[in-house]
Amino acid sequence: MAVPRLAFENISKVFPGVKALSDVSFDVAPGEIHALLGENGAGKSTLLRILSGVFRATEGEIKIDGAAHHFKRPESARQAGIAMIHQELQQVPHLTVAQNMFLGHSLTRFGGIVVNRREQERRAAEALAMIDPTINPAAPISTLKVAQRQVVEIARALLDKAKIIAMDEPTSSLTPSEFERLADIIERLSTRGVSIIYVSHKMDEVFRVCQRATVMRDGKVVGMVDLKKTATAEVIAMMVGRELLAEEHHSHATTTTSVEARNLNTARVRDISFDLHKGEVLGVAGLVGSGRTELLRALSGADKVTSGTIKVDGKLLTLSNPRAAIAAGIGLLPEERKREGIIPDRSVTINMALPSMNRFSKGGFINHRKLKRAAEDLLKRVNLRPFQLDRQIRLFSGGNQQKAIIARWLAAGSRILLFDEPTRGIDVGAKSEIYHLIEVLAAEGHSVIVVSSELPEVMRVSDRVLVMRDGIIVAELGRDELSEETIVSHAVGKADSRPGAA
Amino acid sequence: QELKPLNSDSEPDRMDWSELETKFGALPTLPEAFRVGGVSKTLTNEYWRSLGQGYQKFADKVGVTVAYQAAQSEGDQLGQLTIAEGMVTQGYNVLLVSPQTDANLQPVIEQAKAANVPVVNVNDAVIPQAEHYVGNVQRDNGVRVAKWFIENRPNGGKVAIVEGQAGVYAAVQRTDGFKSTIEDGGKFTVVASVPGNWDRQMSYDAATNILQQHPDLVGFYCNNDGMALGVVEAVKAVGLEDKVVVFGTDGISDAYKSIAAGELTGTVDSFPVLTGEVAMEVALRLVADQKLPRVVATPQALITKENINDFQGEGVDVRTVLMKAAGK
Amino acid sequence: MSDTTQNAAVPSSKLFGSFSVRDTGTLIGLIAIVVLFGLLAPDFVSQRNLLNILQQSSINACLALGMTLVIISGGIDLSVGPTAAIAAVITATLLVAGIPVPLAILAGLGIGVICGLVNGVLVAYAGLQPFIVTLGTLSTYRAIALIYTGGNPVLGVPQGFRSLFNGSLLGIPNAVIMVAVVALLAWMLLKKTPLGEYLLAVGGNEEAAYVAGVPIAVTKITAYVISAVLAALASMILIGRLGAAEPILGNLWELDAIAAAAIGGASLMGGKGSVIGTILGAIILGAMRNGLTLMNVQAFYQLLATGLIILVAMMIDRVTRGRG
Amino acid sequence: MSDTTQNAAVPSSKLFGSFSVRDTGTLIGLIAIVVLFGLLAPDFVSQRNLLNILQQSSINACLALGMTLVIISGGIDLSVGPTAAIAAVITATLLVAGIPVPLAILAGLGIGVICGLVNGVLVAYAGLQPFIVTLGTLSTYRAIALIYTGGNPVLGVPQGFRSLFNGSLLGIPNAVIMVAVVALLAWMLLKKTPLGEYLLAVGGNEEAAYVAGVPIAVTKITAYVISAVLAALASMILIGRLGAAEPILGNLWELDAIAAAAIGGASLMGGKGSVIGTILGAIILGAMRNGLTLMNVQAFYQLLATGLIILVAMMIDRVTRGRG
Ligand SMILES: Nc1ncnc2c1ncn2[C@@H]1O[C@H](COP(=O)(O)OP(=O)(O)OP(=O)(O)O)[C@@H](O)[C@H]1O
Ligand SMILES: Nc1ncnc2c1ncn2[C@@H]1O[C@H](COP(=O)(O)OP(=O)(O)OP(=O)(O)O)[C@@H](O)[C@H]1O
Ligand SMILES: [Mg+2]
Ligand SMILES: [Mg+2]
Repeated sequence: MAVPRLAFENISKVFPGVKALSDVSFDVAPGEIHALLGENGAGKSTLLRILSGVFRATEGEIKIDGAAHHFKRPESARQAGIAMIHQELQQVPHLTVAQNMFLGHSLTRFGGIVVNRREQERRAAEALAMIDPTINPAAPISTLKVAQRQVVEIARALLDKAKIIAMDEPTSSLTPSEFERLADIIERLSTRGVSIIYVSHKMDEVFRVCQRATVMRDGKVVGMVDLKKTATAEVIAMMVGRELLAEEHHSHATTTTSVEARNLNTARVRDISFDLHKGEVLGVAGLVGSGRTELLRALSGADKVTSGTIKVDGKLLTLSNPRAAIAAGIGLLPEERKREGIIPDRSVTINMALPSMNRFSKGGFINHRKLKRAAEDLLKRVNLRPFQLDRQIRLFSGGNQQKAIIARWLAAGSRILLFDEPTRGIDVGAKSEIYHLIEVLAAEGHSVIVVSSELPEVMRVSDRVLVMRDGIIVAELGRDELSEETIVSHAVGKADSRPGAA
Repeated sequence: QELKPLNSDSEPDRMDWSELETKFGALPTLPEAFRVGGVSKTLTNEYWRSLGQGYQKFADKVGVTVAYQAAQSEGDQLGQLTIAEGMVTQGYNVLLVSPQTDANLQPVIEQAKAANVPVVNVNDAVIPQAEHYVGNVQRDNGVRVAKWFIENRPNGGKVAIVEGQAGVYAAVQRTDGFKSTIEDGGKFTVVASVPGNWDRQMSYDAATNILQQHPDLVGFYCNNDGMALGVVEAVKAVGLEDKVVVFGTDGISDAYKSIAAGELTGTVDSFPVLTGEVAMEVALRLVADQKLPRVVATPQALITKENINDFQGEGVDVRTVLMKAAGK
Repeated sequence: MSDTTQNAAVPSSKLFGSFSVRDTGTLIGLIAIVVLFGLLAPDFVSQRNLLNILQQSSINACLALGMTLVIISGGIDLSVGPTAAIAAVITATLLVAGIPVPLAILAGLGIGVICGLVNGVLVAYAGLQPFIVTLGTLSTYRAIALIYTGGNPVLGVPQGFRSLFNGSLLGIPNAVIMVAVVALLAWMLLKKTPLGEYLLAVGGNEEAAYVAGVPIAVTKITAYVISAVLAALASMILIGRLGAAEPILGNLWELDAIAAAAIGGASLMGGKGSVIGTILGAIILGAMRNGLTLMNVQAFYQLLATGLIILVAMMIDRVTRGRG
Repeated sequence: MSDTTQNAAVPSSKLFGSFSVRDTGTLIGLIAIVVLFGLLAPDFVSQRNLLNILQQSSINACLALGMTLVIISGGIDLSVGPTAAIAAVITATLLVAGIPVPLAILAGLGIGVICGLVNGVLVAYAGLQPFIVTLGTLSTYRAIALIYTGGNPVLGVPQGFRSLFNGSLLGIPNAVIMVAVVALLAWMLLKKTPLGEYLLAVGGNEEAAYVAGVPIAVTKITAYVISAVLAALASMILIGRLGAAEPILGNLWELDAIAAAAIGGASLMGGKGSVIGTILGAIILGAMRNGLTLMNVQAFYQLLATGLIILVAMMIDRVTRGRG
């Protein structure tokens, strides 16, 4: 084989108390689209962050076109032709989209003194147009939705004309149509000789765009496969170290109504009415920006409801804040984990117990023993890894942070669970665990609403699906009516929408 | 002609307050609708409030209006400048200013000169360009206390100083006056001279530390009364009130009470009310175009338990007492 | 990348297991200062002087504990000095008027509650920035204290009150004992109660705390109220010591309190802070002042030393903790 | 909560298109104050007095501009006053020694650069908290100024220098013109240059900035250096006015500067701040002082009014901006 574009040679990375990577070696050819797979916490992001100069490797080196590099700063990696899409959004709230995209290497006029905003915005618009032409490059990034912000991150990586692009879960917030556009771009880049490392927990995407895959487990490379010649199940087995059983959907829905929403309006959703039954899993599908998140936020008390009523178990609720909703047995797993989900410097245990401190206290004091027992129990149930209950949550991989937040609502004894993109950034193994968990929770009598941009996921878990468009519910589909085509056609407004019942 | 930078303690062109009437006669009649502006350092210290009372007292006597304003806190240099500039702008006829620092009211002197408004610098920071100064001799505060020690503690011993804000003229002069006088005879040693920042709590803590290190100390000199009262408490707390004397400066009413109660040994009163009256008189004479010396020295006296009744109580008129003391 | 790579202390649930790496850093800073002054001023390490240092640090420590809670919640309280002043002059007036000591103390602490409530409500409900709110109340409260007293100190605080706050028990000054008790309570609050977790959560990530149902407003308000009540308590220790309450009392207390909390590891970005660290921080500052006085360092050089020692203490601490 | 739901103004690339909703809030606050005082004190709105207000606000505005940049970068600079003091006494000494005016000015600004560098390096490289670093240098720099001068003012600043900083051009005080120029430069820096973006980025999301290749340390250091240089410039305006330089000059300047920046919309959490807002904030504070003096309000009530006006200004602003 010719000189690889990129070679990792015996990379190890030790964090205080954790060996995140040991002896990782593999290489990527020019123009290759190489998948990097592994469970949550396997070390994928750590490896890519070493590649992009954010971390320094404890041992080993990176070779680009045969030349060894030790990047000390992100800037040096960038200059060596590496662009990276980070797993977590790396954006500055008070700058515009274009300013964020060009941050650190602005286009300037007058000898580098003045930022050429117009040129930046023009080029940003060009890059954005490839995926989502509706994003205004002059808008402050804080006014964008998560999905749009992720598009911005992708577009930023495309600006640089890099020879290696590392994509760490670039589509975690995106819908399939946006993924399709990204896939086209990736293929075009590949034909131009750009090498791409693609990290994703969405197996269909991986098989759709990638040629080879390196599979990691616990910081080590466990194998390299040719995806054109390997079955999905086989790859997954390599990742998780066991066979995953394809589970059937089981419905536990009863006819007892637990949530009754009538004519809800908020700043962003209109005239929402639906019933949720005990033991039911209600899916909510729709395009990005269709108002799904806002629906959940309204139900969880996080957003103000301007009119309409919510009844839980027949009782009328006034949800002035999340606290009231929590007291009524409603728990929200928020969409943007880092911003709305975790208290970064506190332990997983505390993050789990935060809404239910009262349950773990006696006489005004926290009963740490009881708390520890509950944490052991619940965090085991969600299969937290590493299983270190006193560790700060920010040190866990994204997927494991998500599990801790799910455990939070189990700890709070919530009966109505609102999951906004529950498996975003979660590995296949954990994903099937979460699906299983959702089913178990439903069987136990919880009512669950699952918002997801992944149609297979919606179809896998839901007993019934609501489709939203532009802030209103445009369709309600029973389990027997579910197919990707139907959902998508309602979501984009091609189907004969607005059936009488909603 | 350029004025020499003023040193209020040593300026030769000076007179004593008691000679005002004898040298310049009775107060001349004043123009109509006449406004006097007083700019104080701060009203958070009784000394400066008393000074204002003095202004008011004299003004009431002769029937002129005074506005007495102060910066919002001690150390608010620009705030005070704003106030003084405002008074020039508003057309006050004469200003009595007690600057925060030696320099912060300098522009007022210039503006006032341009507007033909006389400015009297009243105690304790000294504007170098000031044409008129009314106040006591800061150094003398320290000197008087030192003399008390020399007279009353013939065996000498260890003494300590609690200083005001670092770098402030009055603090420097008072400390220096005390230190140089007391060390002159060679019997006394100043074992500590520490910053008290005009602050009771800080002085209390400093005194505690000093006493613990030098339990055989014979006395403290403090740059103002507030600090001295803090030191008194520190002395009491370690039970040394019979051995260690404490002196303050300013003569605020609490100091009098404390002296009467036998706690504070003494204070150098600089008679703020009287100083205010004198300053007002000087200002008015200036408006009436009298040519006064550059410095008019105001009285001060060491108040102790022995003489406190001469200065305080029913029917005591401090003015008369001091006039008598000045030999008039 | 400041924080993300830094070694975080693993919280432990054992009592005083919470003496973290960070606190050790502060302790080493304190030891360094004690050793230095011990060498330079022999009296410094006498038992009597060490008690002195504790007593002199007690007021700042008391304030700094409240400040730590506020800082942890993501705020700051610049108004502690004036709050203390109002509480002091009112308590003293009541005492002088012959009101029984316990009632007067309650009234003083009640003033603290009110001042703290005002700060807290403006921060939590009006959504104003803590720095600017308490900068505003810094002036307002001071003005109230001055207007109330006409600028005069209130003298003649009765002996009963004074001996309560200024006496000693088995040779240990009451003030030190009180502050130790307050510190223990603050430590328990932070480590053992839901409110402690709420404070850390609100300061650590307010939005996430909100979504998780933490009562944001109540938590913040409580922090300001505690800070103000501790300021009131500190003022009582002071008037017990001085025998008089001045309306200008407590000038610049906020800076000392913040310095103690910061030296002790509180992050002004919120979400981080340690009771033990703060106490050590207050003692570091107290020891420094005491040592410089004992050495009879001239005022200008004391100021110089104060500044340098704060910087050096922070650097020692930074180095001991190690960083990526 | 707090910030994310707020309606952010869409910055525009037109010149002064950046007069945001937030700045409008501050402007309304200023207008309210001017109207109020205009009614209460007729002299207040005279042209002469309005110029006076500008001149009196110029020093604080100069400092507050630097402070705004530091605050945007996520820091704070408490040491501006002492920095100004060192620059003032050294410039004055040089002038008195007969050094030509431009050289002396350069030297003074150079002192600013050094002071700022020390702050910046301690924050950016030693990784210490800005509050505590500048609290330490606050004492240290003040001590240096005092020691250098022995506590005495430096008198006799020559007329050439004084008329430069204290003169006026077409009736407008030079100081006002200078600060206007500085404001324009600061505005351009923030809105038009990469450094401006870096400041916002470092303060807004340091990790994102790092990952994007923003030179974090250089950015922070630059902010502190600018702040210190502007403090030095402010001190020159002052000694131009006073004709003398004192080592205790600049006492409490930091609080006024922070207040101006905060009233103008800077967030002490970093990442947010406005040059226009800061200037308006400084004028609000100046107008308030001036108005209260014109009305001959007694000092204690002035203090009360200062506090209340700061709070009310912030609330007016909060309401005008509206919030969820
Ligand atoms: N800054 C850090 N300090 C300490 N440990 C860390 C740090 N960053 C990551 N780790 C640990 O390193 C390991 C690998 O994490 P990494 O984020 O690389 O996983 P990942 O494969 O990207 O997982 P995911 O699919 O969930 O994103 C995990 O155990 C994680 O807890
Ligand atoms: N801060 C905001 N300012 C302006 N418009 C907003 C804002 N937040 C949301 N919107 C708009 O409200 C609508 C609903 O957004 P919502 O987040 O509920 O969609 P979603 O279906 O959950 O999409 P996503 O997949 O991004 O979560 C969209 O049109 C979105 O653009
Ligand atoms: Mg990852
Ligand atoms: Mg959503």
